[in-house]
Amino acid sequence: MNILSMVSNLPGMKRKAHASRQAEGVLIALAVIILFASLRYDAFLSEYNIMTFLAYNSMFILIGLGMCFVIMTGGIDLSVGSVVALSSVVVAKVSEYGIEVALPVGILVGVTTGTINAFVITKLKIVPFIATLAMMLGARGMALVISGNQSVDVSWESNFTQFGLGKMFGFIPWPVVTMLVAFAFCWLLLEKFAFGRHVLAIGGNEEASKLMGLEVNRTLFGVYVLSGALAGLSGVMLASGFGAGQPLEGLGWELSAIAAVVVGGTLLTGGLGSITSTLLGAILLGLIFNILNFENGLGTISFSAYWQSVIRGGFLLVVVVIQAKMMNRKKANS
Amino acid sequence: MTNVDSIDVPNADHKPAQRNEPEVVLSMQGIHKRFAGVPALTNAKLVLKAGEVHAIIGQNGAGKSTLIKVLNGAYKLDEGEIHFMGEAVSYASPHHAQMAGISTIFQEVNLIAYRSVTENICLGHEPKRFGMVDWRRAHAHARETLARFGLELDVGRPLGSFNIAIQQLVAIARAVALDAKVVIMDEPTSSLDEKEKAVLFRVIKELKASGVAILYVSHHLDELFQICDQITVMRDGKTVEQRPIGAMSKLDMVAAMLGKDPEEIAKGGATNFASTGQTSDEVLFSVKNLKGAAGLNDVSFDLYKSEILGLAGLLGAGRSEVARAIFGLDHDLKSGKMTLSGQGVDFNHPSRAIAAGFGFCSEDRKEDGIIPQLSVRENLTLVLLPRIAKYGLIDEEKERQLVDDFIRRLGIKTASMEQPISQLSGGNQQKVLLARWLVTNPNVLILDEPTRGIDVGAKGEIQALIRRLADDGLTVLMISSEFEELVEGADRVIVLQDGHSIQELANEQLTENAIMKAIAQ
Amino acid sequence: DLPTLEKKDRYKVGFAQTESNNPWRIAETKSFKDTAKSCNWDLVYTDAAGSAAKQVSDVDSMIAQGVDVIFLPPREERPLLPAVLRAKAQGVPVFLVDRSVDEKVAKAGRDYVTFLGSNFIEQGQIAAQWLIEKTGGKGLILELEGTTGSSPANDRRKGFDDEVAKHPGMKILASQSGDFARDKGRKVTETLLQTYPNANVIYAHNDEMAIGAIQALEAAGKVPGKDVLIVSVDGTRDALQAIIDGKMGVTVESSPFFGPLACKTMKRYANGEKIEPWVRVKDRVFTIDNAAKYIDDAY
Amino acid sequence: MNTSIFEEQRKVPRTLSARALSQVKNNGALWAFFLLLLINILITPNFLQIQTLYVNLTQVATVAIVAIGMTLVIASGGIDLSVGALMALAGTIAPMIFLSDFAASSPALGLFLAIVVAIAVAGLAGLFNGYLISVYKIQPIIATLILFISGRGIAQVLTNGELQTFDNPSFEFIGTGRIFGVPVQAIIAIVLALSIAWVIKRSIYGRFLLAVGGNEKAAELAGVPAKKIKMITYMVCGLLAGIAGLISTAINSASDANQTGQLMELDAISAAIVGGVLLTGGKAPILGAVLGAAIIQLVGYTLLANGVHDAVAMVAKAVIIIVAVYLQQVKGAK
Ligand SMILES: Nc1ncnc2c1ncn2[C@@H]1O[C@H](COP(=O)(O)OP(=O)(O)OP(=O)(O)O)[C@@H](O)[C@H]1O
Ligand SMILES: Nc1ncnc2c1ncn2[C@@H]1O[C@H](COP(=O)(O)OP(=O)(O)OP(=O)(O)O)[C@@H](O)[C@H]1O
Ligand SMILES: [Mg+2]
Ligand SMILES: [Mg+2]
Repeated sequence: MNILSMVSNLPGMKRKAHASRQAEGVLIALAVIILFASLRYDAFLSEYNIMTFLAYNSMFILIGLGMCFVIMTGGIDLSVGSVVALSSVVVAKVSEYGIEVALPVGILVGVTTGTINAFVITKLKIVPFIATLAMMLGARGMALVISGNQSVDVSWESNFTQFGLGKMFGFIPWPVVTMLVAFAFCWLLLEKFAFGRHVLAIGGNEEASKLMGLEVNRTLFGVYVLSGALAGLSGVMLASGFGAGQPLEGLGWELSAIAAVVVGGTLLTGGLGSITSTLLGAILLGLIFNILNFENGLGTISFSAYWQSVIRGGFLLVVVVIQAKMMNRKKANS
Repeated sequence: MTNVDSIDVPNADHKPAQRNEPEVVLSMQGIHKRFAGVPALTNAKLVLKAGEVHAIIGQNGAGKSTLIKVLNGAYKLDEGEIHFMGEAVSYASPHHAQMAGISTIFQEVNLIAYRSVTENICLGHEPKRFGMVDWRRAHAHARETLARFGLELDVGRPLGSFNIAIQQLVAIARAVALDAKVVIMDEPTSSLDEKEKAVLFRVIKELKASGVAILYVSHHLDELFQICDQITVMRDGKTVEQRPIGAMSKLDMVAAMLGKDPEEIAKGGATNFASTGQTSDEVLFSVKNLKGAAGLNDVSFDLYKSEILGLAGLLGAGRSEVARAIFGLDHDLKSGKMTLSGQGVDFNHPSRAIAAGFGFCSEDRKEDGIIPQLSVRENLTLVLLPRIAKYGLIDEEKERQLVDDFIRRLGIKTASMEQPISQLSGGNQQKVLLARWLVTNPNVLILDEPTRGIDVGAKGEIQALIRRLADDGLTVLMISSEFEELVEGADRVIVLQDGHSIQELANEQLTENAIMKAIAQ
Repeated sequence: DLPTLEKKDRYKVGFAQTESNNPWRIAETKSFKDTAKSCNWDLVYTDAAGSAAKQVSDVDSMIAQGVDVIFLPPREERPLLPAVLRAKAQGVPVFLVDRSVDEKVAKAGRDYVTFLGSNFIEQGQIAAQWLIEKTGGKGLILELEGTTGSSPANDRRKGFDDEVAKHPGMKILASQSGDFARDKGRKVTETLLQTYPNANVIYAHNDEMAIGAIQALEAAGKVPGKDVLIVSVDGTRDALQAIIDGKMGVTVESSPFFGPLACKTMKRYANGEKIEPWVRVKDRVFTIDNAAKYIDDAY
Repeated sequence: MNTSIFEEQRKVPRTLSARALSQVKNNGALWAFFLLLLINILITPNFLQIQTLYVNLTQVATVAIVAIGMTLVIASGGIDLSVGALMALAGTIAPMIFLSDFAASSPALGLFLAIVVAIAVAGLAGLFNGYLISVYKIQPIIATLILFISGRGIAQVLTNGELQTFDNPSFEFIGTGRIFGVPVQAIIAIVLALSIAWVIKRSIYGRFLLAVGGNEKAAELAGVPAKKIKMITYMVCGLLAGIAGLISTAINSASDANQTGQLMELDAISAAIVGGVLLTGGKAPILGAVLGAAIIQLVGYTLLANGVHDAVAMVAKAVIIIVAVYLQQVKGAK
């Protein structure tokens, strides 16, 4: 029987090793950049900068986490940016009832759009790209209609804005706490629950998963609803942390989220992915903005907004090319 | 000869209870299924009893896979009734069928390569603790299941890192482990070699002994005699006959599949695949000490003009690797030399190899073969295109003519040449892919498992065609896991083991036994 | 209880621009950069690329960098409040530029020093008043709105519409968004002209859209300025040229040159002066009478 | 032995006209288009005027041209987010050349160079996309995201973000000229559509493109130079975006690096999708893309002309995308 047990290595098949290798890559890149920045800019590692940076980026990390699940199934969710805006508008309208009401309402908004996405994808059999592209337009339109084309007042009397602006133990901003909880939840979901396994199985081979008897549609439903819910939560943060429901906010956020997931080493083709590296990817991409701001503050060179976008694109280029090279070298080595 | 219409369709009420008659677990009757108006199944019937191994045979496109998919809910049936354990059933998906106790191993290996062996085995019914997956129990379960097949694997590794035979066995193990009443196997042996087949058959017998009914689809008629009890023959979407295996000879089976008289077939004789000894002694192509990154350690052989050279070996012996290396597919050759008509060559892209007169029909038709959205015509002429084009424009008239011609010559069963290839049955897809290369009229044709999944009739035709082409000057390098095919068809055989070419067999030495012996060394 | 500003030779000044995708914003940024030299500033410049949330984060990074004072053109009235409040809490005085924040929550003199800027509503009113005078209170109007939801679009619309509503002879036939952009302004005008061929006034929320409208009119074979009167806001060079060419009637200035005013106001504040809550910018009105005179200073 | 099946084959319409007819019958998009026309005739004032046609033609031309390129890219199994940025790039470069001192001395050559160089730069940028995608195997959505972010930035850096206005009647001709009363840009779009559709249908390139999009591994094994095909495809997409950028600049007598081609990627993708392209690759309905662009244009026109506000228009567009794609799938399945 030893022939049967003979194990052959298919090049390019050790995808799991890849994913962790890429996570290492992100971690190294992150370490290098943080080191560079902390040496170059005085206040970079100040508590103020770290906390405000994390609080602001929590919104992106949340939708990145949702996007990671969607992408692991081989899908995509282009609607998250608009859903954030829609949720923030709706939540602002109910903010006077306090965060106890607003929080579930915001999540519910996301769950609703996610359910519609999932319905269109699984029942009408329209591919995720198109289904969520339509939702991207639809949710944005709804946000504008509901808000009457204006940003919506929130109540400053209720405890609503505490959620976005307050701090736990007067130290960690609530958005950061929320983000960490969501991160832990997503991590558990992926690593410890059958749901996560099913997500990866579907992304690895949807047809096979179906034939193996997985309830593919139910899992897909879960994934799009989760992505929507996290976008909804992100919308609550937006409304409460910035004091307004903003129908025009969130433009292009879906692309940042996708980039974060990919930079974190998750394949857009699905089947593989890591929650931790998505978090790191989102932080890495967010840091670029922070560093550009600090660089401009040094006064030596002042980047115009245009140079900033050139640099951001260039940075993304460098990251993905290095990743591609690592992947190819790895392939050659095995 | 029993006509299918007279089969006693079980009906609990008026069926005389015979003592040693095993109970009927499953019956299908009056099954109709159409695809875009074209019938795939017409009034098909099937009766399956507990503890029996029931074979379904038929030509490519006869409707075997469709019947199975209708049964387990992968397709919705148009008309007909299915009774399982005496109850009328209709499953919405394979999942529901599986829950009810009907478990399926599909024709194409359909597992998830990126995920671990354990996940593949436990997917959908993971052992849980506090709602979370209990990995310890899951791994243990996976190991236990595989142990039945004599497999000891690192169950935490991605399934894709194991070869296709192991993947196939894992798929089977998964299906078997589900405590099913009925296990359906659609061509389970198509990527197994002799040893692994033996393991599978042992497991099938165990299952049978424990009262499980097995539905078994295969083109390897010889296998059936080893394990089957009942045979249902399908032709053009109909179940034309059902008989116990003892009441049928191989000839009867072929006759029933083709819808011809056995005597007529016996008279027509077998197809002519046998060597005519017409090979020249001119070395057309030679490979010396080929070494590559994966699975290729030291391979040398000469290929004479106009011969059929077989490559034998077990799964993972590196046969496909040789083919891929020659064709310029993996750019990881470490050392070695290839010469074509005395000149050194090293193709770095298939297009170079094609330009030099090579053709390569790969073993994995789903991954490397068909282009699912394109029509039969477009698939068939893909390689040929540059040659029927002027200034980059395709001569459509000529294209249609050629396609029409090849559809007839290979008997490809398709509604029209414009039908998407994905809608053809597995065997007919394979024929189109063969035609894709044959139409280019190559000097050297590398065939990796050319008759996998092809029915006996077509297999004979294809083998005869290969021989005819070889006689006309085509040089063929043929990889096959069927030693019989190699012994019958090849002029010489090179035996590979562990990426080394270990022996050459020709003439009298070339027997199935000799190949086995060489491999066993 | 506002943070105070000590007197120094050189200040580290933050300017958190909202976006840089139109001539107006570009001119405003340039004005601050020029002023940085003349007024002895180390300028920390950020660009929020049109996102209010990012603008807040930009302000945060300025606070972290320890700027002395922040000039903030808030992208929107409400979402920038937290930035203003945080700056105050961290002891950095904030001057709002060109747009304000919600009065109900943050107040000039308490949470931020002052607001330097024009009044968008007033700009709409002035445009309407000029039009009413010119036409004697009659006209069929097409309105090209700015980016849906942005405060200049909302205010310029409100100022104009309210004024016009007082005259029964005037009617707004259609009002659609042209996104403050020339191309979109042209497209929308083309379409609206087809449906409302009888329109004889176009009110655009900025000059870029007005120029687009002129192109659409010409393509449709109408004579801008004659068949259709064009009224707009901003005072760009192209618009002044169009006025000189007789294609456009009026453009109400909305000056982007805040730099010098910012320098002056900041010095006053450092000197301990009490600053009025709204440092108004006097907007001029450009018509055929004065366009030629000012065109060389226009951006 | 399969004679009955060969008879079936004859039922497939052989003549071109018969095939065209059956296509009309089965084309959901075409039905949608006619329905829209009907609605407009009924409710939109002055719809049945030649000027209405011209207005729509001028407005749809650029989207149609870009949608053709997008269709090719999608057929290859990819996507191109950078088209809008490339429009801006080309639109910025052309005036820089014909407004230069050199062009002042020889205007004809200057204009020629302006057009050729601008389009070539866009083509090169497309080639860059193709290179990242085929050689480094970077996922298209990420590879083109790089130029999506920085392509416009480069154009803005070149002009310092400022508008370049010009008065150059020969250049403006491609935007505002008429031939026999028909707007030039519409003629350009139609000529491009017909010739590219013909190339796709008749040429090896076309067949190879579909093969690569359908199953890249298989195509490669069949000797198809997949990398080259992809690079050509992205380059063509870039070239087409460049042409659209010039047209858009010419109409406005000004190049605006900030605004030209803004959100074009969404319009082009929507048009291609409504036109029937499959996101899984392997199908390239060029004329469908033009039809798709026409439908989206007509929807916009209808809503605008009838005073429906932007926000509602977004929701309407979302619904139309879903309905159009759904109808096509239903028709396709039968
Ligand atoms: N999804 C589909 N769409 C259209 N036609 C189909 C589809 N699946 C199968 N068919 C057609 O139904 C017929 C039966 O196919 P099926 O796969 O059941 O054959 P089979 O007996 O399993 O053949 P093989 O031995 O080659 O696997 C064939 O003519 C095939 O072309
Ligand atoms: N698709 C593939 N890509 C890369 N390497 C492969 C691939 N398939 C197999 N290999 C490697 O090549 C070696 C030879 O395995 P392979 O399965 O190709 O043998 P084979 O003799 O061709 O058997 P068969 O063709 O019957 O599957 C294996 O050890 C495996 O690691
Ligand atoms: Mg089959
Ligand atoms: Mg092989």
